[in-house]
Amino acid sequence: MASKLDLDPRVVRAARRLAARAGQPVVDLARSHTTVSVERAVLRLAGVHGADQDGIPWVNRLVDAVRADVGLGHGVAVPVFHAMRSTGVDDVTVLAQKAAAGAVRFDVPGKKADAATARRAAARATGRGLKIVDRRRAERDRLIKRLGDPRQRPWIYLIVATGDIYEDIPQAQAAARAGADVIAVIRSTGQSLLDYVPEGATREGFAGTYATQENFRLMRAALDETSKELGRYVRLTNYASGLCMPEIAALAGMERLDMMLNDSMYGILFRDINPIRTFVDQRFSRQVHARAGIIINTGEDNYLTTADAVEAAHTVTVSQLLNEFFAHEAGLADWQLGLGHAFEINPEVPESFRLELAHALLARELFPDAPLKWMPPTKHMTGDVFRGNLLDGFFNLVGALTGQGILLVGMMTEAVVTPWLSDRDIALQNVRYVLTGAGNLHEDFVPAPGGFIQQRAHAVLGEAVELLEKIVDDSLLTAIAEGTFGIMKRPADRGKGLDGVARHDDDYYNPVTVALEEAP
Amino acid sequence: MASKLDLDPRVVRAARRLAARAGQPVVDLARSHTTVSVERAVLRLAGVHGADQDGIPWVNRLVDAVRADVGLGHGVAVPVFHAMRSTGVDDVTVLAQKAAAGAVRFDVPGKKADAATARRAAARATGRGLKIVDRRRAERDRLIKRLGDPRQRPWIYLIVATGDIYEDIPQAQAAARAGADVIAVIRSTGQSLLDYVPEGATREGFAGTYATQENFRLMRAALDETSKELGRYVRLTNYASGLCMPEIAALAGMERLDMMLNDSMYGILFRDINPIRTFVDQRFSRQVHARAGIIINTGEDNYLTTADAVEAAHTVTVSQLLNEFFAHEAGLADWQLGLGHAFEINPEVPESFRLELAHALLARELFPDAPLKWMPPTKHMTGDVFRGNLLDGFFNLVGALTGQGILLVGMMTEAVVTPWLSDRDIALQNVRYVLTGAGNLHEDFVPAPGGFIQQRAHAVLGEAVELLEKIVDDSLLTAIAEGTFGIMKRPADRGKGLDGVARHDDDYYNPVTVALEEAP
Amino acid sequence: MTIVRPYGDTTGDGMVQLSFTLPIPHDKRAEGAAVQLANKMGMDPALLVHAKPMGDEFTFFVVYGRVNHLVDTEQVQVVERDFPLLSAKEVNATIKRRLRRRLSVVGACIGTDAHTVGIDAILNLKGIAGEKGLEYYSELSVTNMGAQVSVPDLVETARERKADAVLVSQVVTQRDAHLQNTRAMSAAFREALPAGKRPLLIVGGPRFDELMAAELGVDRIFTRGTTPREVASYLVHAITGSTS
Amino acid sequence: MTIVRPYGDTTGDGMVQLSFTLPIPHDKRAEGAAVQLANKMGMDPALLVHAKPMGDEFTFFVVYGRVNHLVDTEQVQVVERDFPLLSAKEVNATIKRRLRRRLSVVGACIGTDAHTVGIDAILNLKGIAGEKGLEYYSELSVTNMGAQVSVPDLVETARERKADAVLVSQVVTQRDAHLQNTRAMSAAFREALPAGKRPLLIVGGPRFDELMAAELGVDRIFTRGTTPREVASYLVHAITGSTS
Ligand code: B12
Ligand code: B12
Ligand SMILES: Cc1ncc(COP(=O)(O)O)c(C=O)c1O
Ligand SMILES: Cc1ncc(COP(=O)(O)O)c(C=O)c1O
Repeated sequence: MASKLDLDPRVVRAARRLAARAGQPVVDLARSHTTVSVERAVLRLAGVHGADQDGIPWVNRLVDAVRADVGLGHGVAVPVFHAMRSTGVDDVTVLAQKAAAGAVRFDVPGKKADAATARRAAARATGRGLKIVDRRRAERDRLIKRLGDPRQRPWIYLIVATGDIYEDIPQAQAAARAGADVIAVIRSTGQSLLDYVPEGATREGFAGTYATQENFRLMRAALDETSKELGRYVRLTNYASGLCMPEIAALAGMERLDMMLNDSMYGILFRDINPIRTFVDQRFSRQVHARAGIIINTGEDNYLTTADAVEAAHTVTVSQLLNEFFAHEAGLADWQLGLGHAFEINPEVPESFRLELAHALLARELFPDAPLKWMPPTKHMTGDVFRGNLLDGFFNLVGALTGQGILLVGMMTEAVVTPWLSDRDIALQNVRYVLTGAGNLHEDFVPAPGGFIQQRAHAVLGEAVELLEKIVDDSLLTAIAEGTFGIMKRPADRGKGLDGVARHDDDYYNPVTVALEEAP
Repeated sequence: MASKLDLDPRVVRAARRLAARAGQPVVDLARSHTTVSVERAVLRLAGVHGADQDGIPWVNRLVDAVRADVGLGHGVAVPVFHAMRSTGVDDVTVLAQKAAAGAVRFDVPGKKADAATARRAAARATGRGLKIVDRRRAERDRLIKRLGDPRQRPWIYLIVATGDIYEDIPQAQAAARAGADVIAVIRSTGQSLLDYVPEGATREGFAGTYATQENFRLMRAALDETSKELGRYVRLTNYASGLCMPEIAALAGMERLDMMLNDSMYGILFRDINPIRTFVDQRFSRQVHARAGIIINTGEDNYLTTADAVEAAHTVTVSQLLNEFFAHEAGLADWQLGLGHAFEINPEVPESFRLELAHALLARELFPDAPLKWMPPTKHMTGDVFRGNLLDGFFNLVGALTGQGILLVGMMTEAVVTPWLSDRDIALQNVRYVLTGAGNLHEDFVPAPGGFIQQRAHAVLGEAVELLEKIVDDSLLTAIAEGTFGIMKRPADRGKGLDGVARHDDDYYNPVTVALEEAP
Repeated sequence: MTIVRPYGDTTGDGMVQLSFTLPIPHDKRAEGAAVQLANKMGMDPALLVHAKPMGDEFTFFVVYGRVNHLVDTEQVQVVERDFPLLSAKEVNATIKRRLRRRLSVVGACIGTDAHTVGIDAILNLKGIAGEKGLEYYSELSVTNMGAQVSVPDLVETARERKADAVLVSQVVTQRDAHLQNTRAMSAAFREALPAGKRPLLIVGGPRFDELMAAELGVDRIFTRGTTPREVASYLVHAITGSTS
Repeated sequence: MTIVRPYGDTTGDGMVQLSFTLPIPHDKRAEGAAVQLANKMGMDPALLVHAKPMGDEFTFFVVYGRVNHLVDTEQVQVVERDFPLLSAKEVNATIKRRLRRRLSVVGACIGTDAHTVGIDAILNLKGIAGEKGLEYYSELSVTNMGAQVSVPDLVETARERKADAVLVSQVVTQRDAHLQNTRAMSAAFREALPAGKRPLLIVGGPRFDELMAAELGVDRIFTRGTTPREVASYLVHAITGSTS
């Protein structure tokens, strides 16, 4: 798409440079810390699976045991694989069970050679986990080659959210048959604050279904079937977010999920998770996503549900630039960056539609190679479902006019219920109408030079640069503490999960990070 | 609005020239014939009012009596006013009553002087009628000056259709308060084929309310009240169409209606009224509208309910050019030409929205000074009211993007019922959203040079010119007989109301036509 | 499945959406009144999700909720197609064989109704949905009288054309216009012609209830989405008494 | 007016619009089933105007029709505001006069609910709809615990802060999460504190039924469109027992 905004490339470059400077201290923090969830992710890749009879996964029991004995600062890999050798257990899950029973004591080997042996064993084990991830990625490539990608852009992204994986599956299949290219299974409200990943197939979520390895597997298998039936690869999305972000990323890689909600700040702002915890988990999970060929979806859209979409438009841009910087640093390529933004301007505001166009185009032109995730109206949706379907139509039109990559389909019942089967059908019909009738209208959409849309986009970019300068001066953690994003104030020393963070000791070893960082 | 289609002005001029050549024979026909309804209109302006106890208006009884005695070819004015003098009756309505009782014999005065006296008396009487029309027009101008016109273009045009004037009134007032600039009272299904105008306030219409002088008066008075309340002059529309077109035009002028549905071919095509009858009635009614300062609305939109909106797009253009020619000939100014067209392309057709834009822009640029009446989707509306509201939104958007003058508001229940109160409310909310949010988007809508939209518009104009050439060769009456418009075949010697047509005798005299044609 | 409930997003949840206007100003009591109506309709819980004043005297409501009624699909009465669907060839062949003459059909929009698109779709060559209309069938003789035909004219023409079947379309339904006109039409035929001589009476239109044929005094009713082939097949079945 | 009917376009016409899905494939029987449901809801005639298959196993319907129920506005039960609406000044003055100390308010979203916009609108300075939130009132001492607060933490904080009132928000309603959480909360307060010492319990959220306060064990329920001033006025009324 040719440039429609006439952005000044120098300003764009300046913005990127500032984002890098603002983000670097956080990257340094992430590189020098680990968390319980990072370590559990390592163990999951190393082959620990299953849970005790209370449903607490063995990875949790094992990490807790290691931590109790030697702390987290060395990483769990060496203590665990050293213990494997010293106890003669050759299955890590069995070791975890023994450890949970108090039958194993962990330590950091004093001898260099022992440490090296443990490291090698750990790397071999996690290497097998990463192999699974690689195989899944190759499998996806093969399936896409065989079955094909969606015929159109944007990809049509639909949510299922019954709370019951066995209701979700037929609904997801129905949605795919009706035209969805991407299915997202929304998570139960409570899950992001659980410091463990539930096990098995689940039927009791609230307003969403638990993210579990088994649910991932069941849904992916069902969609593989439907993909074959439809001759089009249907992608599956879930959430690598909350206290278990790294582990869920690992499970997603091993079960061939295709996209993951994964934002650098969402957990901080909207789940009150500690900022340091989030940034550390964040970096690891993105490294895994990079390896797995997973497209991430960031969460800037959420800011506009708490802040005003016009006033706070530039905070979205700033966050997108930061998310891009963190993503690149973690090894993600541009095609994997489903940066978020949303159609959330109050529809009563004069020129609301043109403002939406300006904001959406700005994102499009700042990140020309990223797919971009375009989110529908939610905040200004009401119980008036007739009006709701109308707004969704204009949202779809902005998506088509500005070349968004991933269109999250809006539901007329947004303010009422989690989507009904018929809501999705009506919503897809809406998308189809807009794409069929006006899918190429972007050819005739030429913002007047120096006109309302261009001016607005330039103004937002200008405000974004100013805000970035301030963040560079004060630090990102301060900005977050002060409520810069989504008007949520989140100080760095507060929030959930801080006690699961540990500074690296000098001998910190994480075979997964090593492998991911050495890969091309 | 600057030109967006880059139409060739030579082609446009050629099209207009052809339309004039195609229309002239029909004008000649109209100038050399009269009809029962034209004559009744003359008598209404001359002061005949009321009806007998069967509800047959005295104008009908009087014209029938004159016709029985001397035929219509002289016009009724002279025989009637001659009889007034000879019987000594000085109230035309009383004369009509006597004539109905068989107590008056009419003849055409043999003496030149008697004829001249009768002519003068008739002209004086109809002059009083035209004065009323003039006063009403001045009144409208004053009210508009005092209260003001709608703040935005397009004007928002809403229909009421309960069948009962006393339900219509509060609904119309509610609609005006909710934002309607123009209220149209739809007529009962049967009325257009009645060869008389019903009398009094009526409550028993089917899918519409009878057009009567009293209903006009009641509704205009109610809307005057509401106009004052709102500080904005709310216009009233009805139908000068069907067998009584001339009379209804006269009544509309005397009751200060502001717009009238009035098409040169609608009655022929959709009511199977004889073509000659229609063209004669048509010309007279337009002359009255011109005098009354009434804006006419033509009916090209209807063609697209029977013919395909893509295939038959050029027939709309041809008809608009003919309607324009006939209107100018009858004395209407450009600002009075609400030429019709509609959003009726099957929404499943690829590029349907861009095609709609092309067609709507073509009308806009061909008739830059006419207000244009933009009609909503009807044919492809279904019982899916959610989809219906969406289509109406995109219809509204085309209206805003292409600068239409009068937006007939679409109803989500189009395929279900005549509009409910809530349908209108939802529909107005839809219009408001689109105009508030995207009312100025036309600044950024620039059809790609040589692209899809321009090409389509040029193609339709080209087809229109070709069709006009054929009509010039074969005659318009032949074209109508062959089903050129709306695929309805209507031969000139068939259809209702032909027996009410008469050729002018040499001494034909119509004081109203004379007055209207001599006015500036 | 014979007993089912409405489905929102979970089997058995019974969820439905409802909207309506009440002629009362918007306040808490009006919202309560809206919920009362929904409750009376069997919705419980009834969630009032939208209330909007329209002027001072009316309020529009949207309600979502669970409805307690069960639907028993076994109890559903429908007019099932009780005749085979024939091809044009079969239709023509059967008429030839059984009737040994062309079958005469007279069609019209009666009363003040001028919606001819539906009856034209059935009668005219052009047809609908890719199917040709009855004029295409060589063994059918079709007279299409067009719109706003009066009942006496229709009876007269049917008599003249020795109609085997009369096809009437009614689209306008406000104040039950379609029902009134149909009753008037069937009464006129009953009056004008003795039982054995009466043509088959068929009405069609998007808002008829197919179950009302007897009540309206006609032989068959066709509604939304009817195709010419169905009508032709029915004609053959009902007039030639043939099943193929 | 006490007895009213729904209004389509004529007084007394009783017209309503209904839509729903049935878990059956689309055919005539399904359409009949849809009409059956509408009839059971009291719609007669019920006009099926839209039926759309969604996959092989579900069909979506839109029905219009006349509903026979009457609505009696006298019978409507509503929680009317039974306290005067005060200005911020009056609120502060009354607390000062009657309580002689600041009134302590603790607010939270409990359970797994993280929708804080609603409670923040009531509590935070910023407020909503042009009205400042409770933090703006000098005589109110506000503790906003934020989202996903557990009931034990809430009880603990209420005790610590000597809360006069506890304000809880619940937005997620799937599977009646809001009702369950509210019941758990009120039970915990009943258990933890003797009757005289318990703070006033208030819940709010867009999908509550205001009539359910007693059933849920709370003192008051606020729903859609609540403003901070209403809440402040209620607090003053309920805690200081004052009417001004
Ligand atoms: C096209 C149309 C018109 C055209 C008609 C052109 C023409 N020559 O037919 C024009 C523009 C002239 C028109 C005018 C009016 N219309 Co009109 N019109 C429509 C519209 C948009 C589509 C109808 C249509 O063509 N459907 C397509 C055909 C193929 O479907 P169908 O008729 O259902 O036919 C199928 C079946 O029902 C069946 N069938 C039908 N008849 C028969 C007969 C037999 C024997 C058989 C076997 C089968 C059969 O087979 C057909 C094929 O499947 C509808 C709205 C809508 N979207 O439905 C309004 C609508 C029907 N019109 C309506 C009205 C009120 C009018 C007017 C009265 C308005 C006015 N007062 O000015 C006028 C006057 C018309 C009159 N005197 O009757 C209302 C009727 C409301 C009601 N339920 O009572 C509607 C619903 C719009 C609305 N919501 O207000 N209209
Ligand atoms: C904003 C929003 C979010 C934001 C929340 C940000 C935040 N910090 O609050 C984000 C993006 C994070 C979010 C996330 C989710 N959301 Co959400 N969200 C919404 C949305 C769009 C608007 C809600 C809102 O802010 N309304 C505005 C406020 C001012 O209104 P209010 O809450 O009704 O409050 C007023 C009154 O009710 C009252 N009130 C409310 N509380 C209280 C308390 C007291 C004491 C008093 C006196 C008064 C009072 O006063 C307020 C002012 O008038 C709605 C859809 C919609 N349009 O309604 C969905 C919605 C509420 N979310 C929903 C869901 C399912 C979720 C998720 C669970 C999805 C998922 N699985 O990921 C997540 C997780 C959230 C969680 N754990 O709870 C569903 C709930 C479905 C249901 N009925 O059960 C909704 C309806 C969307 C949908 N259709 O699916 N969401
Ligand atoms: C980036 C991101 N992560 C996660 C979530 C989901 O939140 P939860 O943590 O409740 O699963 C969202 C919600 O939309 C999101 O946008
Ligand atoms: C130009 C025109 N005249 C008249 C009518 C109304 O027709 P009727 O003659 O039934 O009143 C219409 C219908 O929309 C129309 O477009």
